[in-house]
Amino acid sequence: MSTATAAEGVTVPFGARLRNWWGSLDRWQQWGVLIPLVALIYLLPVLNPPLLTTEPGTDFQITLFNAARIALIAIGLNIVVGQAGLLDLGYVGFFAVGAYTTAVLSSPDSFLTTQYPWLVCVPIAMFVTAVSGLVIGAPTLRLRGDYLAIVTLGFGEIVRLLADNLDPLRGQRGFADVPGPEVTRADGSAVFTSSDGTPWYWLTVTVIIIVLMLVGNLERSRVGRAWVAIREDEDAAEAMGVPTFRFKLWAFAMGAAVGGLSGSIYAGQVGYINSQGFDVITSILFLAAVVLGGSGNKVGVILGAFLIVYIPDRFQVIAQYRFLIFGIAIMVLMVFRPQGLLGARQRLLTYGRQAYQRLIGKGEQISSESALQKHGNGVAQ
Amino acid sequence: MNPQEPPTDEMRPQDPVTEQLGVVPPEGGLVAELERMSPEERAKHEAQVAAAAATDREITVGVGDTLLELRDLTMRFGGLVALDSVSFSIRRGEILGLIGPNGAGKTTCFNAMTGVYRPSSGDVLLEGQSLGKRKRFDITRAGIARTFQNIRLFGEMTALENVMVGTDARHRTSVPGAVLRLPRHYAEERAGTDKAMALLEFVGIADRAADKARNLPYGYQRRLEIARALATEPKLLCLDEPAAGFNPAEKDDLVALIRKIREDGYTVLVIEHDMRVVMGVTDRIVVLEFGRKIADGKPEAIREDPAVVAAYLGVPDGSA
Amino acid sequence: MITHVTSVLAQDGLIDFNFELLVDRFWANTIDGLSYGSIYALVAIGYTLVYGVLKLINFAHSEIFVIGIFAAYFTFLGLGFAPGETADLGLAALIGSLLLAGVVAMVASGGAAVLLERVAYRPLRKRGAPRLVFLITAIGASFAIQQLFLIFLGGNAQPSIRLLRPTEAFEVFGARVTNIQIMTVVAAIVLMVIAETFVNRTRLGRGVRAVSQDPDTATLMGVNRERIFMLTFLLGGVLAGAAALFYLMTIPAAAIYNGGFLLGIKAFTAAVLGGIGNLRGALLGGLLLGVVENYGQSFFGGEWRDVIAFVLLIVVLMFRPTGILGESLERARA
Amino acid sequence: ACGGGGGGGETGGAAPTQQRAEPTQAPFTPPADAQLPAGDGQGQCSGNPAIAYIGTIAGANAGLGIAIKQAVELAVEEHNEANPGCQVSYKEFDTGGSPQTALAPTVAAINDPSILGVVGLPFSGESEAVGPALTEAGLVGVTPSATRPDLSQKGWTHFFRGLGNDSVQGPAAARFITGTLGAQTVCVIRDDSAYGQGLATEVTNALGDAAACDEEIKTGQTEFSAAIGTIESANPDAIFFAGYYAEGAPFAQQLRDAGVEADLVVPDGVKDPIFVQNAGEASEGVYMTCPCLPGDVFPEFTEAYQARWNVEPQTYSAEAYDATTVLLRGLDQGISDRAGLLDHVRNYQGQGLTKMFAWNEQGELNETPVWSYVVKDGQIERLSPID
Amino acid sequence: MALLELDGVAVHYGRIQALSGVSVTVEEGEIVALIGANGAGKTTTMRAISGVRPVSEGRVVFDGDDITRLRADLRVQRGICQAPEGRGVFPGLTVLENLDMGAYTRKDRRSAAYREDLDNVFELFPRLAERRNQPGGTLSGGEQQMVAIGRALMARPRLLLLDEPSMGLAPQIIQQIFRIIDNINSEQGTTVLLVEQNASQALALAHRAYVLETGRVVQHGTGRELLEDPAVRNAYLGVA
Ligand SMILES: Nc1ncnc2c1ncn2[C@@H]1O[C@H](COP(=O)(O)OP(=O)(O)OP(=O)(O)O)[C@@H](O)[C@H]1O
Ligand SMILES: Nc1ncnc2c1ncn2[C@@H]1O[C@H](COP(=O)(O)OP(=O)(O)OP(=O)(O)O)[C@@H](O)[C@H]1O
Ligand SMILES: CC(C)C[C@H](N)C(=O)O
Ligand SMILES: [Mg+2]
Ligand SMILES: [Mg+2]
Repeated sequence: MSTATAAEGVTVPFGARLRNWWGSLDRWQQWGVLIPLVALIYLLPVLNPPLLTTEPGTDFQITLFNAARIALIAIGLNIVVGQAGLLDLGYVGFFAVGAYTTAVLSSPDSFLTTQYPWLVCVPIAMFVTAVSGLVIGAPTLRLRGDYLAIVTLGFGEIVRLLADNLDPLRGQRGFADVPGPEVTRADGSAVFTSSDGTPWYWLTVTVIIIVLMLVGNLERSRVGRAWVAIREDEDAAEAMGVPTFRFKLWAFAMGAAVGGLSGSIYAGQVGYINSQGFDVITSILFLAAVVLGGSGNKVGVILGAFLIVYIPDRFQVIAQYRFLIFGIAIMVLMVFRPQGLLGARQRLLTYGRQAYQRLIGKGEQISSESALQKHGNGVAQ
Repeated sequence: MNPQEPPTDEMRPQDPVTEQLGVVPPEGGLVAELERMSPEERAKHEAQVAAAAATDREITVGVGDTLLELRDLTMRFGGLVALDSVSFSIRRGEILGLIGPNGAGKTTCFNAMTGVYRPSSGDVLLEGQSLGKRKRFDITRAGIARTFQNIRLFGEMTALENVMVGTDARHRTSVPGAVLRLPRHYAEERAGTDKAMALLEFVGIADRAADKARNLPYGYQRRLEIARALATEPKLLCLDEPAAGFNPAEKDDLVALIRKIREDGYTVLVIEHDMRVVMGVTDRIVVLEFGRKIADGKPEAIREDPAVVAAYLGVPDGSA
Repeated sequence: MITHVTSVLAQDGLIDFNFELLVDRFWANTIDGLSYGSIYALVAIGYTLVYGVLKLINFAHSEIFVIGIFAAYFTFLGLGFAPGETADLGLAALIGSLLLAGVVAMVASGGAAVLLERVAYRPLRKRGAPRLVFLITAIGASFAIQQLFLIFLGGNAQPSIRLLRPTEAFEVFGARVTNIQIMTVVAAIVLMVIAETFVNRTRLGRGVRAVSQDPDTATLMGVNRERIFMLTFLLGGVLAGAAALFYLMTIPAAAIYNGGFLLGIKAFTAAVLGGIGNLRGALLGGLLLGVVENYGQSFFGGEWRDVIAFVLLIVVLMFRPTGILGESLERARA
Repeated sequence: ACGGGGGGGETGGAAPTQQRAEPTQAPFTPPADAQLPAGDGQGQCSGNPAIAYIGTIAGANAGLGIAIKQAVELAVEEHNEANPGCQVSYKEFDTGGSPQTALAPTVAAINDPSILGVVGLPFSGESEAVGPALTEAGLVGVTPSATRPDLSQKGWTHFFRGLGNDSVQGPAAARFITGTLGAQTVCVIRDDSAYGQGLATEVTNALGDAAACDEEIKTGQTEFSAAIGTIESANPDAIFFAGYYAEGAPFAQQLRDAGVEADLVVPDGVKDPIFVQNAGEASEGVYMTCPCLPGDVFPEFTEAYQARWNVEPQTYSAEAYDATTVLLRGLDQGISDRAGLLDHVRNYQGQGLTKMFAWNEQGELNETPVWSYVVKDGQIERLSPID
Repeated sequence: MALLELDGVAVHYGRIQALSGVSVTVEEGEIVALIGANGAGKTTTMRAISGVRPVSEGRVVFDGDDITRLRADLRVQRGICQAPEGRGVFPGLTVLENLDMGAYTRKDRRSAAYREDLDNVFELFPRLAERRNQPGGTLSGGEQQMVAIGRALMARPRLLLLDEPSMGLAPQIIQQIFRIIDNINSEQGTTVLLVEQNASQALALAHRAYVLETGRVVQHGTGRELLEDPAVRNAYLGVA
């Protein structure tokens, strides 16, 4: 299905170029880039850069927070879709479970008589969501491809409809006054309020960094390999001794837990949730973040999430056209970058690099990738 | 290893994959690189490779006792009987050929053995244990590995990673271990990479270790499948037409490779239509026709067996 | 007087059963379900066709359907019928107007589908985009089309125009069957048969099937892949246009910018239920979904309608992982 | 056997209309002294104050939001034209209509110091989500439409409701149904919105024993055969539909098509010309309740709106127009900070087009009449206040 | 004039150059064989001819017309038909429907000639006749190969491209396949371009042959010449 490209005319994919460049840096150079970059990311809400800002239409800090929470979701969904290749159209269900668990545990509107602090709710919410991932996954994961997609879509809708229909979950009346972390400033005012996005953004970015590291560990392991194998050819994977069902369940549960975490953070930030806003469209937008950024590429999906939130918010000022712009932007982006903003191969190549290195008997080091990259570059020059 | 040099890197002036890797292969390819090494380096490297390729599993019993047994295996698809109570057994350390006309049921036999199909009746026993109820991945772990007639690689993964998936069958790190990077993860990861690389070298395609499997030529893909299957450390290696798509010279290499595999202590079951390969490599041959076993014996005997000649060989093989 | 009586989920009474109502309304529900399900089915065929050939869940198909609704609506308007009223027409005029509106809707939907294929999907194909990308592009297209309607025609449904009032044609076990319902069901079946005949009995149809299974090899057989894709979208669009007409007749206030969304999801569910890629499956899935939804609503209450639809889907797929009529083709041979 | 004929003979379900007098129109004169945005043309404001609409523009139920937004914009324009000495800017913020997305634009409005007052938010759910933020910022918000009762019970100091809430409308509707219409059995159909749910509960409670059956539908649903089936089986004298016109219109139409003749009573969310258009003949004779004085009898407003936007004013356009007027009056007096405008609204007293505006402690209007209406010859006609 | 002419053809996969400057001529009525090791570019050459893989340099001329940029399906209409590597059997179509797909571009699908061709295929492969209503996807590997060849024959092409037709077939059938190729060439006058690993047989059958190595033509000559060439024997015939 692909067309030929003459050798000379080939453009090196942007992602690959970026990667090459990154690979060509020394370890300390990499840190030298990474630290200011992370610092810049943290500083964004304070800098509120003139061209980038979404104001006056929308509060930039809150937009950033929303982008961050969607990024967290995209990272979770990327495990399921990008890594294991399980098309999940109902991922919003996990987000909802996380948010609702938090709300039920902490909101005064809840049928529970005790209200727990937010920090206690978060791990519980993650756990409950992971379990819900197992509950949904166990019966459905033997379905293949798009049958799984529509079933997950169905489950996502069922979660929303249960929230809508079941009395204790309060439908559109919702749960108000979901608290955030109880941190106060010197003057006694709360740090985490719903109208100030900055602390929430910082919190979420920190969570993202931690999750990225953990998920990255997974991807660079037997587990990640098994996921990709399942994505590529489930039967062959099974024949090679991969317990496909178990690993698919793990993918579902891990993905769900991350989604639940995001839901929990979200509930704390807005302080009010009801059964609206957990619909199919939202779910598909999550997926759009993943695909737009580059399914399978963690950094890519973060970028994708940012766009999904940012584009409509940026055009708040012409509200009537913003979703039109958004829709067209998606189409255009996909045509020009069909592999997503960043391609997906980054992780897998590290193995090749390591092994290749060792094979030709030079790099003895396996634990540190950057050492190998550095070395590899040495060969290239 | 090959009178004719395998395609070298010269034909691939720019390989995007290796380029993305940040590792442009040494000029002249791996082979040249090996040649450039000093004798000591070379010896060290080869020792590494050999150590890594050697199977960890000790062979407890000597050659000769039954490893796998098919008992009255029957497989029906609707009205079609693809296997009709087929029984035979494979002894440890032997290379058994499974031949027969197209559609005789050879691949079906593999599929029934490896759990792809549930046999309609009959049983498969590995070391006396029934495989009937076991899951497919479990059968692999129990010690049967296979290749596929229609190549089934993980196309987007590199050749090396494909093999590593095989080595993972013997690894036990699961999600918690991987998330927390426990020591076992490191140990397994390292051992797996080494072993996989060694296997690629063993089957002769190490120079394309970092290429996507999808982009490899057909013959390389076949070899990669063998390496991947070997990586699971099987007691029994099942090859479904491994020589398909090879030219005679390459087939000779394959024969040598299969022999080497056996020398390393594996038992091999091979489906093959090429009589030179079959006669050159097998210790014993089972012949199927219309789902029934029609002969079972030494290659020389099979070659002469009138039933086999009529059903399968036709005019004495003229290709050699 | 009937009230919800039994309660499940213990004392909470979270969900009420109403068995009496289920029995009472059995035939009426069946008939209403069949006719509404026929609309699901017609839309589902579009999903199934496109899916079968491109393995693409064409989320924008619901907008193609909406385009058909608006096309039919504006045809009515153009023919001089007044909003808010039921026209009083002779039989000939009635049939003529409906035919015209149907043709316009089918042309509009079919054309839009082909256009969509051209501008949104073909460039992706040319660039060898992965499957998921098509899905996301479909979403983008769906957003864009919806917003265009919203911007140009506003957020409210167009005033309803009726050419025909539903009147009882006959009775089945005490449940009435209306003229519109009969037309809808008959049309769905006829169109399904035509589509099925086309795909299974004609040369082009065989091309469609070949492309759906292996586009590259199909090309080697001399099949013009691009034309097949276009044809598939056209056919799906045309059927959506037909569905649009009957939908508009059933629900005269259906001409609204986001009016396709819910129906689209249901129709897609129906397609999967029946076995996606299978035309007869789409019809069966649509009808079944329509009917079961109705039974379920009587039994559990209206708010459970969508839950019932999805639970039905999940249950069916548990037992038949490729849908009711889905190819139970053994998985690709090892 | 369904519909008209069915049911048999207990409560005389066949002819409920005979048990009551046909509700009639009470005389009504539109308030002559209504405050209009233009005011007296003598407004003098200090600085460049702005009024914001915060609510849905492009999101779900955008239609409802736009009807409000357009009225606000119209009011500001009329005001600016008439008052050279006081030019007020209009700003808008799209919340997408859902509590999930409402916060960011609201905070953006809060962060814009020129904005002194807000008209919004239209929906109860989003109002709930942003209430604390607005109160914290001291930014006054007059909602022209959010009717969920407990919004005024949250201790928010910024919140003012420009119409009666559902705990007023609900019982009034029930009284209308059982009293004026004389119905003895009533089916209550609700949608799943916070509004529909709350209102239906109020109505059902007030109906007491008369509530014969209930059924829930979903926002966005268009086919109601099952709900109508429940009604047919219950064969009530009247039906109350708690929801919006988007579902109300097809519901009414399908109800009549199925041959159900019982009285249909609908609330403010349905009281809109669109309902009449979309339900067609089925809207004839439908009764409506609304916690608003008849807003559709102001030809000048209707004309101006039509001229400006090319559409008729819709559900809460007039309320939004009034709410904007309240804020504008404050600015005309030269108020230049949020605290001042908040104070102005709190102490405001004035006749609007739709009603008298004067708020109590909670931000509820003191005078919250609920009126009944009926659709007659394709027009929504006022009947009388429900007492 | 040659029926098919490749003139300095280069093909790339992304940035991997799989063919460079390949020139091959096939005269009307000839059988020409391509041989070479794995990865030499044989399949790629076939794809370039049938048009599923675009050519980045050079020309493909068929019957005097430059078809370098012609769409693949239009090439089929001109009479180029390929039995691809990996068989490409439509898994969900029955054997009969698969064969019928081969005749997709034929105008005479209701005619006696068509029926005759079908009967011919079934005669050649009685196995397929038995399985005519079995879905292609459930056939054995060899049966699929038969379908692929039979399907190509159904097209009655002017130029038949066969990519490793003997792959996966039992020895008996292989003999048959070579006979069939000979037959359709001599009786129907079909020109054949053949990729075969079974080099000795292919060379014995072919009028002329080309040897590909790493994307280049390194040798060509008549079948006999190559068969006797020591280097070729050494590299491809496995006669050490
Ligand atoms: N899933 C299935 N459904 C129906 N028939 C099947 C199925 N799988 C295999 N068969 C039939 O069973 C028979 C045996 O097939 P099998 O693949 O085992 O043959 P084989 O001996 O491997 O042949 P080959 O040498 O051609 O690969 C064939 O005739 C095939 O058509
Ligand atoms: N899809 C692809 N992407 C990238 N490279 C490819 C692709 N297909 C083939 N190649 C490369 O092109 C070269 C030629 O491959 P080709 O398949 O033409 O060889 P072949 O001669 O047919 O080999 P075999 O005998 O194994 O079939 C090989 O180096 C191969 O790796
Ligand atoms: C616009 C309105 C009809 C809103 C409704 N009254 C609510 O409270 O949400
Ligand atoms: Mg086989
Ligand atoms: Mg090849």
